[in-house]
Amino acid sequence: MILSFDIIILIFLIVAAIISLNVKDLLSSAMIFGIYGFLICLLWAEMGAVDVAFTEATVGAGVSTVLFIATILNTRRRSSD
Amino acid sequence: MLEQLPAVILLAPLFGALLISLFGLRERRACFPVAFASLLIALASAIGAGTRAFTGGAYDYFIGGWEEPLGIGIVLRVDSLNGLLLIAIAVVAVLALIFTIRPSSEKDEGKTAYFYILFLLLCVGLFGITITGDAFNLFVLIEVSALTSYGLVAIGSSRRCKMAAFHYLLMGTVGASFYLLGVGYLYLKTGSLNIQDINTILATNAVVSESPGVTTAFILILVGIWIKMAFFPLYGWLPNAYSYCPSGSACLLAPLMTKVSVYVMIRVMLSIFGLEWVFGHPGWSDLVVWLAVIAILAGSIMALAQREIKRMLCYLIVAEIGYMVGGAWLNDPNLWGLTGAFYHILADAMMTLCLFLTAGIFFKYRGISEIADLDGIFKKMPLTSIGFVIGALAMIGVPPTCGFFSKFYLIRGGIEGGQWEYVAALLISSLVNAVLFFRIFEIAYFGKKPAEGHDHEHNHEHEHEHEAPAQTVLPAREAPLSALIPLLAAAALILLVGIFNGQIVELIRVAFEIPSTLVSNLR
Amino acid sequence: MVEFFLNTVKPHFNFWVYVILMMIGLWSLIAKNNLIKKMMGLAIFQSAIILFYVSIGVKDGATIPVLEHYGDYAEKAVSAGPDVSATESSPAPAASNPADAFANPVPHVLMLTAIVVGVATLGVALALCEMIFKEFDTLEEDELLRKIKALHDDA
Amino acid sequence: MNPKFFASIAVVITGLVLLYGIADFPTFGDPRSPANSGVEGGAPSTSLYYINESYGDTKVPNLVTSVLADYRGYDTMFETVVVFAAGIAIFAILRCVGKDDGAVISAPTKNSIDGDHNRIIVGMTCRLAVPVVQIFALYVVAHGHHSPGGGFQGGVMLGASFILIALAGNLDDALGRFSEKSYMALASLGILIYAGFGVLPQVLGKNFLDYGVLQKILLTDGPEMARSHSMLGVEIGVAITVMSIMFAIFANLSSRGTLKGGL
Repeated sequence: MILSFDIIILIFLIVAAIISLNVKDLLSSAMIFGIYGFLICLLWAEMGAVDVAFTEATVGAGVSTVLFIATILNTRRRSSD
Repeated sequence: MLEQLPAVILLAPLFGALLISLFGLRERRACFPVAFASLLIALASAIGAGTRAFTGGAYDYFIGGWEEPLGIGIVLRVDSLNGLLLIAIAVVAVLALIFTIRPSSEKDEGKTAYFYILFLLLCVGLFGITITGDAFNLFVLIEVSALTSYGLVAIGSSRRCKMAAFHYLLMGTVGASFYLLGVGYLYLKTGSLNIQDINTILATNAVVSESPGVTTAFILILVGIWIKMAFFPLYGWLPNAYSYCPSGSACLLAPLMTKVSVYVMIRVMLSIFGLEWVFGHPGWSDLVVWLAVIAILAGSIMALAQREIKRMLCYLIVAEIGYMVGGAWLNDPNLWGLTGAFYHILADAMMTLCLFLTAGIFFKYRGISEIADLDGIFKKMPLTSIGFVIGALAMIGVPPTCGFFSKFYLIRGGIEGGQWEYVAALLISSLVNAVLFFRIFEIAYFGKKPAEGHDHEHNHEHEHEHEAPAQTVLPAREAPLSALIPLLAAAALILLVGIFNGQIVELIRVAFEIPSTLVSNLR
Repeated sequence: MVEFFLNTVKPHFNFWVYVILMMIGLWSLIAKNNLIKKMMGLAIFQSAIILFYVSIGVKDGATIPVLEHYGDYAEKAVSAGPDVSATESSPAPAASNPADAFANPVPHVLMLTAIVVGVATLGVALALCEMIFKEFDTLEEDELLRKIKALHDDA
Repeated sequence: MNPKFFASIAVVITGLVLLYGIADFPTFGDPRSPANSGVEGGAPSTSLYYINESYGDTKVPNLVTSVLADYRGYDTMFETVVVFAAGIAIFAILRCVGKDDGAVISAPTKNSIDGDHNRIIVGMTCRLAVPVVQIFALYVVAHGHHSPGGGFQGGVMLGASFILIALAGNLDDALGRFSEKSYMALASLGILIYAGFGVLPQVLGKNFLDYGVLQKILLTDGPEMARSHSMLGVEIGVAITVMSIMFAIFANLSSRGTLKGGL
């Protein structure tokens, strides 16, 4: 664990979370959510939780983003907030 | 073979679900027998496992054989408390399953197999929650039961059940997450996940048990479970979820989901934190009992305002949750209150099953969903009405039904704890129940034919099951056997649980480690 | 300000960030209007819990919990028991217990399960979103409530 | 009442409660914290047992795998059941078998990700990538004993490779390789493998999931190797279920339950 690396990723994480929740275009929001998943995967790897990082990379950054996109394309892309 | 029973209880419905998903999609008629057989096996092994705990005391079943040191593996623990609950769950599940033999409409045919798979997996989850001795495993099983119940709520074809299921999902996930977070705080403070181990550490190590981290853990777990059980300020999801879902699902979900959550709360208070720790915090008991009082009153009043039968029953559930939470939290670990709360879990499971079965029969075979349409139903469906009357009397608390005895214990607990507001709320709620049900009896027996009855009676989201636009035209026809058997069995169980309350209470008291001399006083 | 950060926040920095992420997730879960945004809030909420758990298991200077990654630790631990002092190649600063060289595996195991549960919930929720869109042609909560209320008034 | 106002109050209260609990936490990264080495004056925590003893018990160097699949294998079985239940719940919600429902939906989606001009390049790249992804996924499943990875990660990657086919070409293409019938069968087969490894020791007179006794069947040197091999079998079961359900969820979500058209 490297503390400076830790702090940088955590700050980026908060920024990514806030942006992905505030973008009105849901498709971009889902993409930023994928970035969030990738950042959090980096964080797990940095904290020594490699198995969790692996799972997060496949699930958080991969499958759940795809599921979001599939739903958004089947429903509506714009959101009111 | 006998010592394998705790695992068999879970494995039987699990294998049943897997078999249905392998073959049931093609052979639809095979679904019900497989599900029924697996639940019967579960019931038999629940009775076996329970009997062993009733006679020989609590015992452990170590998954994977990992016994030493304590906590490295996962342990199933059966004592007389969860032995009783296991049997109750299995009985309710079997009865609710019989009710679902005939699918409610043509459109649902394609989903029969999915319905039975979800049904069985829900039973797996509930059995697992009841029997497990590991705090994290409890979370996983809560999620098993939660995900299946979302599916069971949303499987109906009514337009509103999807939205109800979505809200249920949001609330349920937040509740489970709070629980998980609380377990995390506990793990950070004690380094263990095994319920017994945590209890020992909290009881022996004062530094840990007095730290703010453990207090926070308790608050988080409690709030999480309250969301899952729809305790008063957090009950918003329940009425919609249970009243818009199909009747078959409602008969399983309404009697069991909330009751099992109450059991989890009692288990957390009793086995994880220990009653001394919980009641060592002055003021908590009063706060929770006041919340419970508000829950009882609010649930009763909102039940009075409902026109639909199912919604009325849902608000009654909210009130009943208030009974149980309040009873469990009565002052200075109040043994009468705790016993009454646990006895009420069993009693309420039977009463709710009975009433939801009647509501399901009225809806499924007569197309009735509103109270005002019930006029003259007693003459047309006498056997169904007997079941309904027994369920209603139990809800009001008339001896010798189980509802009377549970209220008796709870009120006695309230008097001993000196919390009169709880006693008053219980009595008021019984009165409200009496008003509610006698109003229905009046309509159903004497028949009331108001002119305004027909304007609002047909909710068109139920259109798929509305084959009977005018109830009076229908000939006097009793519900089929598949619906009558579970209903009358549930009614009989209400009476049996009531009549044999002394024995059951004795078993409950063993778990609370109370000398049985106290029990003899009450008879 | 700086002192507060160094004394209070820095030793628990991960925990503070987990609280912040959790608040962000919970807020958007309640306050956002769009159902898909709500689901994103829920996912962030759950990942905050995972962050909390993984932070429990971190040890300073420890490596990943794979024994092979660490020379012949496995054999040594088995033969000598937990009392042997840190091996020469250990990057851990003066670890008194050789087990300190490995991160705590238990939270990792628990969180693997929690991630799986999270994605399963997400799938069910998105399926419900699609059905709600099909029934009501919108995913905004206020519009949905209005339409449901209209449905009720019609009845 | 404004929901945002209500949300802010609820969130602030929750945050304060959480921060109150944090106040006396052990320092971040402290190896002496209760979770890492046990409560002061009490027994050492279970994590120390796993680090010190699990290699002797199971001969699996990756602690996460051994704890996941053996010591806490019961959890993992229900984790798989959660995935399965989610899949069934999604079919129950979305899957429409009737014909009338299909007609409304089969209208072409206007806002697909890209136009046709990219299809050839994307399609060819994915066609090349899919076998590599699948081989790597199998490696991840099989090598979970020695390196990060295991049944769940490998299963998701296998599922993702089919999702990649569906995304690059169309859903019918992917369903042609992995039909509804086969994913339903495989999903339950996976849990059946897992539960089978649990029930087999019961038949041999031991507790559920006690792999050690399987040495009689697996013909290994001792209970340790039997545990190690059984864990591999269990991981394969998890991978099969997760692969089928992940693909099935995508197939149902992207086609709104009709399994036709897709994105």
